[in-house]
Order: sequence, then structure tokens, then C-alpha cells
Amino acid sequence: MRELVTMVVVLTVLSAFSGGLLSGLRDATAARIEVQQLKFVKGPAIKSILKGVSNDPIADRFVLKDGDIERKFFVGKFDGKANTIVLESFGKGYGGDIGLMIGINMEDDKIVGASVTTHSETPGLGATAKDDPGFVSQFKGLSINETFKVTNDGGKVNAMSGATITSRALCAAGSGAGTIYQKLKPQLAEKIKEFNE
Amino acid sequence: MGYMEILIGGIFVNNILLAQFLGNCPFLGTSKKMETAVGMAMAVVFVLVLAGVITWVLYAFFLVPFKLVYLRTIAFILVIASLVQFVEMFLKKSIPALYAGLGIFLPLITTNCAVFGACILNIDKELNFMKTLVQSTAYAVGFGLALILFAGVRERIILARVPKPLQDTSIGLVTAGILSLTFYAFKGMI
Amino acid sequence: MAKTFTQEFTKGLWEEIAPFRLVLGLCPVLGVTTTVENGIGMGLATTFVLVFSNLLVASLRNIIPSKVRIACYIIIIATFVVVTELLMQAFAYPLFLKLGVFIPLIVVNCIVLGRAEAFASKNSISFSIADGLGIGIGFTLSLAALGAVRELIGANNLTLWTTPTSVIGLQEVFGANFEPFAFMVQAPGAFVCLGLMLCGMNLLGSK
Amino acid sequence: MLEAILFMLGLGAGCGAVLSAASKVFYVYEDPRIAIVEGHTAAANCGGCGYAGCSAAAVAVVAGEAPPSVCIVAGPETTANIASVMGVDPGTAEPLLSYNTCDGGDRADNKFHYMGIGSCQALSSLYGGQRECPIGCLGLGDCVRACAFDALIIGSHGYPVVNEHKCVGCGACEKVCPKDIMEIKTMSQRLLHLNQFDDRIAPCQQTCPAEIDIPKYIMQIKHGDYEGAVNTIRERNPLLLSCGRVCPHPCEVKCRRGLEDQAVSINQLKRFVADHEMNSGSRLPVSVAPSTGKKAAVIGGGPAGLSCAFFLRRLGHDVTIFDDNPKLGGMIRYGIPEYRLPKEVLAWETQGILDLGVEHKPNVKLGRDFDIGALIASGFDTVFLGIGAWKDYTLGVEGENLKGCYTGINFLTNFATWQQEKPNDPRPFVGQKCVVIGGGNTAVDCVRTLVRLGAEEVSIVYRRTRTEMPANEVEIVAAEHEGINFVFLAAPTKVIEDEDGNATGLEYLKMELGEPDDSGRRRPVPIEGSETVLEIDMLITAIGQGPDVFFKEENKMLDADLKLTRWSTIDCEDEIALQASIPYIFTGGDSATGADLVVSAIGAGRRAARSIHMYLAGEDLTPPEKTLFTNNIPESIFDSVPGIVKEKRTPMPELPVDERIKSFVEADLVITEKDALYESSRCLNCCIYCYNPDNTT
Repeated sequence: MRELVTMVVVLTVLSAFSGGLLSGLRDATAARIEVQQLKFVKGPAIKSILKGVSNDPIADRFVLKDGDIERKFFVGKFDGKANTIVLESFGKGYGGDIGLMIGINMEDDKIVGASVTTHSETPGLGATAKDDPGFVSQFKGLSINETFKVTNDGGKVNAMSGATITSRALCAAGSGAGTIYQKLKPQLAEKIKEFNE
Repeated sequence: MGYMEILIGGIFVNNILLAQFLGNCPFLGTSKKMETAVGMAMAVVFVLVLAGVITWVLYAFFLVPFKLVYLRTIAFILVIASLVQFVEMFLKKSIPALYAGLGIFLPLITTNCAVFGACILNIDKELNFMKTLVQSTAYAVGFGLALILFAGVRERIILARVPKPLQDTSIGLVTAGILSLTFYAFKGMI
Repeated sequence: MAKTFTQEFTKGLWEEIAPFRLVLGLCPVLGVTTTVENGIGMGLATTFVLVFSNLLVASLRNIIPSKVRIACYIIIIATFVVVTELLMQAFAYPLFLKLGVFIPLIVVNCIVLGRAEAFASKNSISFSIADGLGIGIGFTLSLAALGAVRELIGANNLTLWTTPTSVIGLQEVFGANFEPFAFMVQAPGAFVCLGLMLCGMNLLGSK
Repeated sequence: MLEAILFMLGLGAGCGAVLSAASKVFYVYEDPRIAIVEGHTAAANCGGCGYAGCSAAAVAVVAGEAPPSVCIVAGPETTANIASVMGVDPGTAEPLLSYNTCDGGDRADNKFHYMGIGSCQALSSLYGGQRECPIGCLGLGDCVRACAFDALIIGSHGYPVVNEHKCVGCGACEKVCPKDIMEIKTMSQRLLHLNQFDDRIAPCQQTCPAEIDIPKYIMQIKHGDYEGAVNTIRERNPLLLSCGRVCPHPCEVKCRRGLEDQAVSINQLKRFVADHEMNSGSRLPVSVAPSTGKKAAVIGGGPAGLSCAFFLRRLGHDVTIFDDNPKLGGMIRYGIPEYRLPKEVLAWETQGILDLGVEHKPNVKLGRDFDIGALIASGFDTVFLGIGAWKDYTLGVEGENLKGCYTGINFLTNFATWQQEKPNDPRPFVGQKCVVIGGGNTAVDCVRTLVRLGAEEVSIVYRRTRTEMPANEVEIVAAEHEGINFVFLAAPTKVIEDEDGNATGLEYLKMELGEPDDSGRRRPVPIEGSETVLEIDMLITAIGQGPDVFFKEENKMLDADLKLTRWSTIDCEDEIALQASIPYIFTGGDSATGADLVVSAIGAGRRAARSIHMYLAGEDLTPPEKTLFTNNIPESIFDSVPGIVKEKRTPMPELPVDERIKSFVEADLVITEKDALYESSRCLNCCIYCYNPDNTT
């Protein structure tokens, strides 16, 4: 019996110790990991949207609460003035969620650029959305207040051949971004102001 | 994704041994004899399905709500190891006939990457409970299929004249490569 | 024991080089070695886990009851795997993206548990560290070698390290006209390549 | 942070608690050694050993199916630990080694040309293989492919060759061989093997009472591996120096070479390597199995006792030899004269046996100083009775106890004792006109000894003819050369005395040969009225001996249960198992068979050691059904051996007659190295079906 108790105790203490160690390390590295994730996962997309920014959009980010969900926003400064905001939204694609990073000029609500972040679409078909910027570049210059639809569904966006579902998902993601943007616009404007001060 | 796709994808397209490279140590170790291979395959099916389900429950009801997702590696391995040992003891006592068949293979599974890897993959794919069950079954059956096929091939290789340096594990690996290549043919299925 | 620190270290480099001599720890060997860089990264991660788990197992070897020792070793190893995972995310994120699912799998790498049980649980702390280092570096070398062969033939490149801005290594080693033999970087190629390299080792070993 | 700690705490406690509870609830008894062995393995459960996990490997180790070195991940310390759990001392743990039992290879003829799959398994399913020989190696190397340690190659002659340094005794080759050519054995197992009907052995090895692998040691001599040859002989015979001198070599009678020209001089080759070892100045190491902790008493330090003690010691038992005489050797020390076997040589040989850790208690006699019950009471587990045959048979004629009348063994022993131990005492009586009655080796030893002692006229009186004389041919020839007078076909009837009670004459009846008797010898029939008197002053009767079982009369409780035959030899139901009527008593040699050859006693000693070893392990002593024992494998006996070039046998060098009859210096000499190499090349290296006509191997 005594042996059993020792067994349980050693196992428990070791587990607890390990849990403590790991959570400590987790806390210590959490901030850095987040930066790294943003830098390498979202970074390339943000950079392609905000070509020629004068600040580091990943460093200049903030979080707003949209109901229960926390959303990240990245700020882009052009000519020293913070006027562009980048946010990510998701659409349901063929192989799961597709992330679309979309940049909006706060002054005229126009889309300055869009880029696909994550996807798990079929290689060679839907997956081209990420490698080939042709499709998402159609968003550029459109107003964020529109609802995006592919031409088949009566909208303006030309679908990628052979990847209608992916195209639809991206349109849905774009529209979703618009919804979020409109909903949080007042708070966003507040935040942007802070960056300009 | 439908259940059928998950099933076929798990067994053939993303075969855990030949496409995902998980569980290779016992793959080479226990494939020398058909008898051993069958026992191992059965044991993996049994444990993988059970482990898949339990880790899903652990993940969905404990790790996520308490924001402890980063602890999943350590939590899963602990649970799998305990599970395997528990099942072994249980079978030995309660169902000796079954234990004689697969009991001896159970300890081998504690550190089998296939079981652990499949659980991690399930979680990464964010499958729901039923899909986890199907996916785990698919992976396990795929493992068994590959192992048994491979054992069959290896029993034949013994009869071939293989150059000395290439014998045993070496030719085994090359054969596994060719087997893996044949599984490539399933890529178009989904 | 008359063995020295150096001997314990060097035996892992050739005599007991894990993937080839013992045919152990194959999952990562096959899975991540599409490039040299991945191989080295995985190897170093494993080395890290090996050294620290050996260290801890050796220091706790008199405390752990033998019946639950395997469970304890697993906890120790798993802890260091998570540590590696976290550190890699924080400091080498691109590598983390590539090695993805394979980092947690270090937990079930037979080499790590094997060394903990076979060596660290019976030897002093310093020897155990030497053993961990030796086996780990041997493992890294094997991974790098396999990665090099596969990448060279399969992708015509030799990537040693990728930074966000540049790539250290050789591109298009055999010239731009060489059509890479893509089979090598895919799953079947991994098996065949390892099998042939093992054959090469046998040739060398038997003279 | 707190959540993480609590979570892991809960998980650890939960798993621990469930497992501890389960280990109580689902407890099943298993051999505790399994858990200990498993504890020593690397516990990586990698499956690299081919077993399903470490516990399966541990089960296999405990069941004796896997060697202690089973774990490929762990190092030699683990092997040592496992070995110690299994009760074998890691330092001296007996390694299993693979042996190839067929070296026919390509020399065996083919029945058909085989073009199928390159595998022995496949080939053997086709009429049992393409070789004319149904039991030989097929040569396609399944064993080589099965060997994971590179320890096997198919040699240039088409049969597998084992590299002892690489072999780990895993048994893969043995399992895969369809012809059971490959054997995995420890030295102990090799020592215990008895010739079987399905063994691949030459006629000489079948015939040798000690079952020495004769072709193997001759081949080793041929290749200059004298040490190997000595070791080969020592696997079956610890007294190679003595045997090499006194053995009448029944093996040479069955030598196939003898069908065409002359038999290979097997015994001289044995003597050559044995002398080579002795003259090299050092002894070759002899392997001894780890101690079993069992004690065996060997009563009698003659050839049978020495052989039994030697093999029991090599099998790991503690052995004590109890002997009546001051020095070891028994009949070969006190019976065989110095000129045939120098006692210095014998002492060197017996010392080698004692050096293995055998204890020797001299000058104690069973029945006089101790009895078997006392031995058992003092902790001996088993007893070997090798008391020999020291009691001379008597003629049963009038006057045979007169002064000047002696018996053979008595005379030889008295003389040997004086010569070896009491040279300062007055010399035993030697007459001038001596007659020795008998035709065996004892009789010839007596006459040749008398000649050397200066007797003027020495005669042998034998009731049959020279052809029927059971003594060794060489001995008879030597006696003839030394001027012995032979009186054949003479049956003594009376010893004539003078008034002082001294023997002065021997009266005998002349005989003629009648019909052959059961033994195939023609029975001598007396001729009526042919009484003749031979003038004598000394008479020795050497007409045979039996065991001296006077200890039975002491009637100690245990000894009384010991059954004897009507020839007063010790009764054992099975002459292979050699177990007496009391289960822990074993016997062998002259005490079991009556006077016989030294080499037979050596063979019996080993058989008894085998039985004792198995008896101590609680195993069934019944020898395997196919045990050959003194029989020959019928198909191995040929009428002719085509294809050999006739070559002369090396003659035995000996001292010139006039030189040797003056002293007791050894008369027979050893052959030269050159002659040994020549003689060894005459060996055909036979097996059952094939042999080497061209002397190439």
C-alpha cells in the first residue's frame, strides 16, 4: 500500500511541477510568441496590403471587443499619418476557413488592398488565391460598405476558374470584414486618433 | 467533409504510416512476421480509437475551457500511457483470451507515434466528436492495412537474393518506399 | 566505469548513431528531412530535449519509484518537449511552422525515452549529459545528411538556414536545367533514400 | 498559472490513482523475474528486438527463448543485469554459439539441376533438395540472410561458415535452416550431446566409444590449428595424452581409407597434438560453465572417474574425487606400465583436470574409510561409482596360491607402487622362468614388464591362438619383438610345487580349435592325454578382472540397496543413462562393464556426467531414441571408396628393442610434425554419404 501511495505522490508532484514550469514559461513567452505569429503568419499579407507604410503595422496594433470576440486591428501610417486600418475575417471555403486580410482607408472607406492569409484549399485550384494576387486585387478600390458577390451570383467579382467555392468564400470574408468595420467604426476612429497624437 | 471522405482519406490517401510517417519504429520492428503484424494491427486499432476519443474529450472539456491548450502534448501522452497500461491490466485479468492475442502488443503502443500523432492531428483539424471517432478509426485501419501488406511483402523478400549490404532493414525501407508510392495512387480519390 | 565523458559523447556520433545503427526514431527522420534546414532544426530540438531530460532523469534517478518510472520519464520528456515548442515559437517561428506536428512527436521518439531508461537512469549527471549530447548530435547529423541528399536531388537546393529576409545555402546546385527529382522530397522517396543510405552505411561498416 | 498547476496535479493524481487501483484490482500472478528483466530493458518499447515490446521480450527472456542481450537499445550493462537476473554470472555466462554441422558443401553430388528461387526453404520442398545426400547443407544461404549480425557466410566450399566473434547465438539461422544443419548451443549443451542416428558423423566418430569428432580434429591438424584440435578432442576426452598412448583405436578399424590402402593413423595424430600441447609449456584454457551450486562425489580416480569429474566440472558442478590410491589415474597409473604411459605425462594430464576446480581426496576407500550414506549426509547431491575392475579372476586349478604365484593386476600394481612411490623398499619378487597365463593386455603388460626386470625366460600361456588374443595388436607385436615365448592352445590344469611350497612347474593340456562359440571365436577343445609340464619359478594369472565390491559386504544401509550383476559389476538398467538401482548413484567404466578399454571408460564417464547433470536439473534421463551408442549408421558403412590415390600410412616410431627392454623408458614415440601433416592429409574428412577423394579441404 505504501508503495502505491509513493507512486501516486511522485507522479502527482512531478505533474504539478511540470504544469507550473510550463505555465510560467508560457506566460514569459506569450507576448513574444504572439508577435512572432503575427509577423510570420499575418505579416506578409499585411505588408502586401500596406505597401509603402512608414510605421510597423504589427507593432502598432490594438484589440477591440466585438461582443465576446476580440479582434485585432493593424494600423498603417502613410506619410506620417495613421489613416489605414487592416483587419482579418474568415469565409467558409472548400477545405475549411479561409482568412482574408483586408486594408481599409478610414478616410474614404475604400479598400486599399486584400490578401489571403490561411487556407486549406485544393492545390492548383482554390489554393491559387494565395499565390496569385490577381483575384484578391479585384477588391482594391471598392468600397467596404458594399456586399461582395461573384458575377455568377450577380456581383462584380470575377470568380477564379475552377474555384467558385473559394471565390465565394473570399467574397463572404470581404463582406464580413465590412460588417465588422461598420459595427466598430466609431471605436476604430477613436483608436486611430490616438495613433496620430 | 463527409464521413466517407474522412474514412477513405484516413485509410488510403493520408495513410498514417506511408504518407504521414507516423509509427515507423513498430512498422519496421513488427513487420517481419505476419503473425506479429496482425496482432500489432489489431492492438493499434483498439488503442487508437480509444485514445482518439479520450483525448478529444480531454481537449474539448478541459484544455480549451481553461485556456491550457499549450499543455496538450504532456496531457495527451500521460493519458495515452495510462490508458494503455490500464487496458493491458484490464485485459490480462478480465479477458485473457483477448490479452493473449493483443496484450503483448499493447506496451509497444505507449510510445507509438501513430497513436499520439493521430490524436494531435485530430485536434489540429478541429473535428467534432463523431468525426474524431471516424477519423481515428480510419487512421487505425490504415495503419493496420499498411502493416499487414508490408509484412506480407517482407515474408516474400526473405526468399529473394538481396545483396548483402541491402539486407534486412535496408531493403525493408526501400520496400516501404515502393509501398508508399503505390498509396500515392489514392491521391485522386478525394 | 572506465569510460570518459568524451567516450560517452563520441559513441553517439558513429558507433551508436541512432537512426542508422539502431533504426530508431524514424518518424521524424522520415517526416521532416525534406530540407537540410528542417533536419538540423528537428535534430537540435531533439538534442535539447535529450540533454535536459537526461539531466533531469539522472538527477531524479534515486527518487523515482521503479514501477512508475516510465510514466515519470514521459512527463519529464513531455515537459521539455513543450518547453521546446514554446521556445521555438518565440524565437524560431518559421521553423516551427515547418516542423509543425513533428515537435510534439519528440515525446514518442523512442530514442529519447530509450536513452532516459537505458542510460540516464543508471549513470551520473555529467555522463548522462554527454550521452544526450552525443546521441542528439549524431541524430542531428543523420537528419542533416538525409535532408541534404533529399533536398539536393529532390529540389536541387541545399538550404542551411532561412531568415525572414534571406536564405543561407545553395540554390540550384546542379544548374537551372536540372529537373528536380521530386519523388525524393515526397513520402516514398524518404523511405527509399533512408534505405539506400543504410545500405551505404553497411557497405562502409563491413569494408 | 494556478489553473495549469491544478490541472496537471489532477491529471497526475488521477492517472496515478487509477493505475494503482487497477494494478490491485486486475492483479494477475506472473513470474516475478519478468518484471525485473523488463525493468532492465530500455523500456522504449521500440520493437527493434523483434518482440512486441519490452514486456514481451522480457517474457521471452524468462522463458529462455531470448538471450539476455535481446535489447538492442541498451548497452552491455543491461545485458549483464539481465543475465544476473536469469541466474547466469554475466562474466562467465555461457554464450550460445552457432555451429554448422555439415561441411560436405559442394563436394556432395547433385541429383538434379535446380533453377528455382534462391532459398533453402524453397529448394528443400522439392524432393528434399538437389543433393544426393538427404541430410546435408543445401548451400543457398537462408541462414546467412537470417543472420542479423553478419556472423555467417557461405564459404568457398558451399556451406556456411560461422564467425564466432560476431555470432551472438540469436538462433535465427537454426530456425530458418530446413535441414537442421545449424545448431545453436552453449558449450555445456555441446558436451551433453550423444551421437544420434541422424547426426552428420563419419564412421570413425560413430565407432569411437568416446564419440570424439575425429575428422574435425584431423582437419584442424591439417590446417596447423593444433590448439583447435586439442579443444575438439577435449570436448569428448579429457585424457588425450593417455589415450593417445594406450588406446587400441577401434576407430581406425572403421576408417574408410582402410578399405583402399591403410587406415589413417588416428590415434597417433591425437597423441601428436596432445604432446604438442604438453610440450608447449602451457595449458590451453578449458571453459567451465557458471556454477550450479550442486555437489557431486566421484568415487574412483581412474579414467571413468576422471572423465566424469571433468565433464561435471565443465557443466558447472562442484566435484570431489575420492580415491583409494595416493595419486590419480587408477588403472592407467597402477595397471599400465611406465614404458607404455610415463607417469609424469599422466600427472600433467590429471593436474589439468584438478586445475578446473576439481577436489581430490586421496587414500580413502569406499567401504573402508567412508560409505555412500555419509557422502549424502555431508551434502553431496549425487555419487558416481567409478571403482573399476581390480579383482583378478582366479583359474580355479590346484596350486594356484603357491609361493611364486601371483595375479596380473596384483603384480602390476605392486610393482607400479614400488616403482612410483616406494623406490627405497626392496623390489618385488621377480623370477627367472616366468609364465603368464592369459591373452589380454594385462598378460602382455606383465610379460613386457618381466622382460624389463631381467627375467631370463618369459612365456605367455594362452588357451587359444594368436588371432584370438584380445590384447592390442601393437602390444603383441612388441612383445614378440622383445623375445617373449608364446605357448598357444594350452589350458593350465595344475601348478606343481616343491617341498618348500614354491611353484616349480605348470602342467597344461594341449588344445585344438573346435566350432565357433557365441563370440565368433573358435572354441578350444582339450586333447585327451596331452598333459605337458612347463618349468617355472614364477606364475602370473592374468585371465581377466571384475570390480571389487567388498564395500557391499560392509552392509551399510544405503549400499545394501545397490544391485549388482552376476559378474559383480554394478547393475544399471540403461547402459547409456548409467543410473544405478539407487537413483542418485551413477556408474560407468569397468565397474559397470567389467574390464574394458580406457576410451570406453572415458565415454562412459561423459555419459554418466550427462545423466548426473540432467538428474540434478530434474530432467528425464532417458536418452533420445535415436541415440547411436556403439552402433554404426548403416548407410555410412561402405564397401569401397572410389577415387582415392593410395598412400602409405605413417609408421609408429618406437625405441629399438635392445634399448627398450633394458629400461622402463617410454617405448612408443610420437610422430614428427611433418608426418602428422602428411598423415592428416590422408584423412578423407568423411561424413555419412560423402568424403573428400581429392584431399582438397
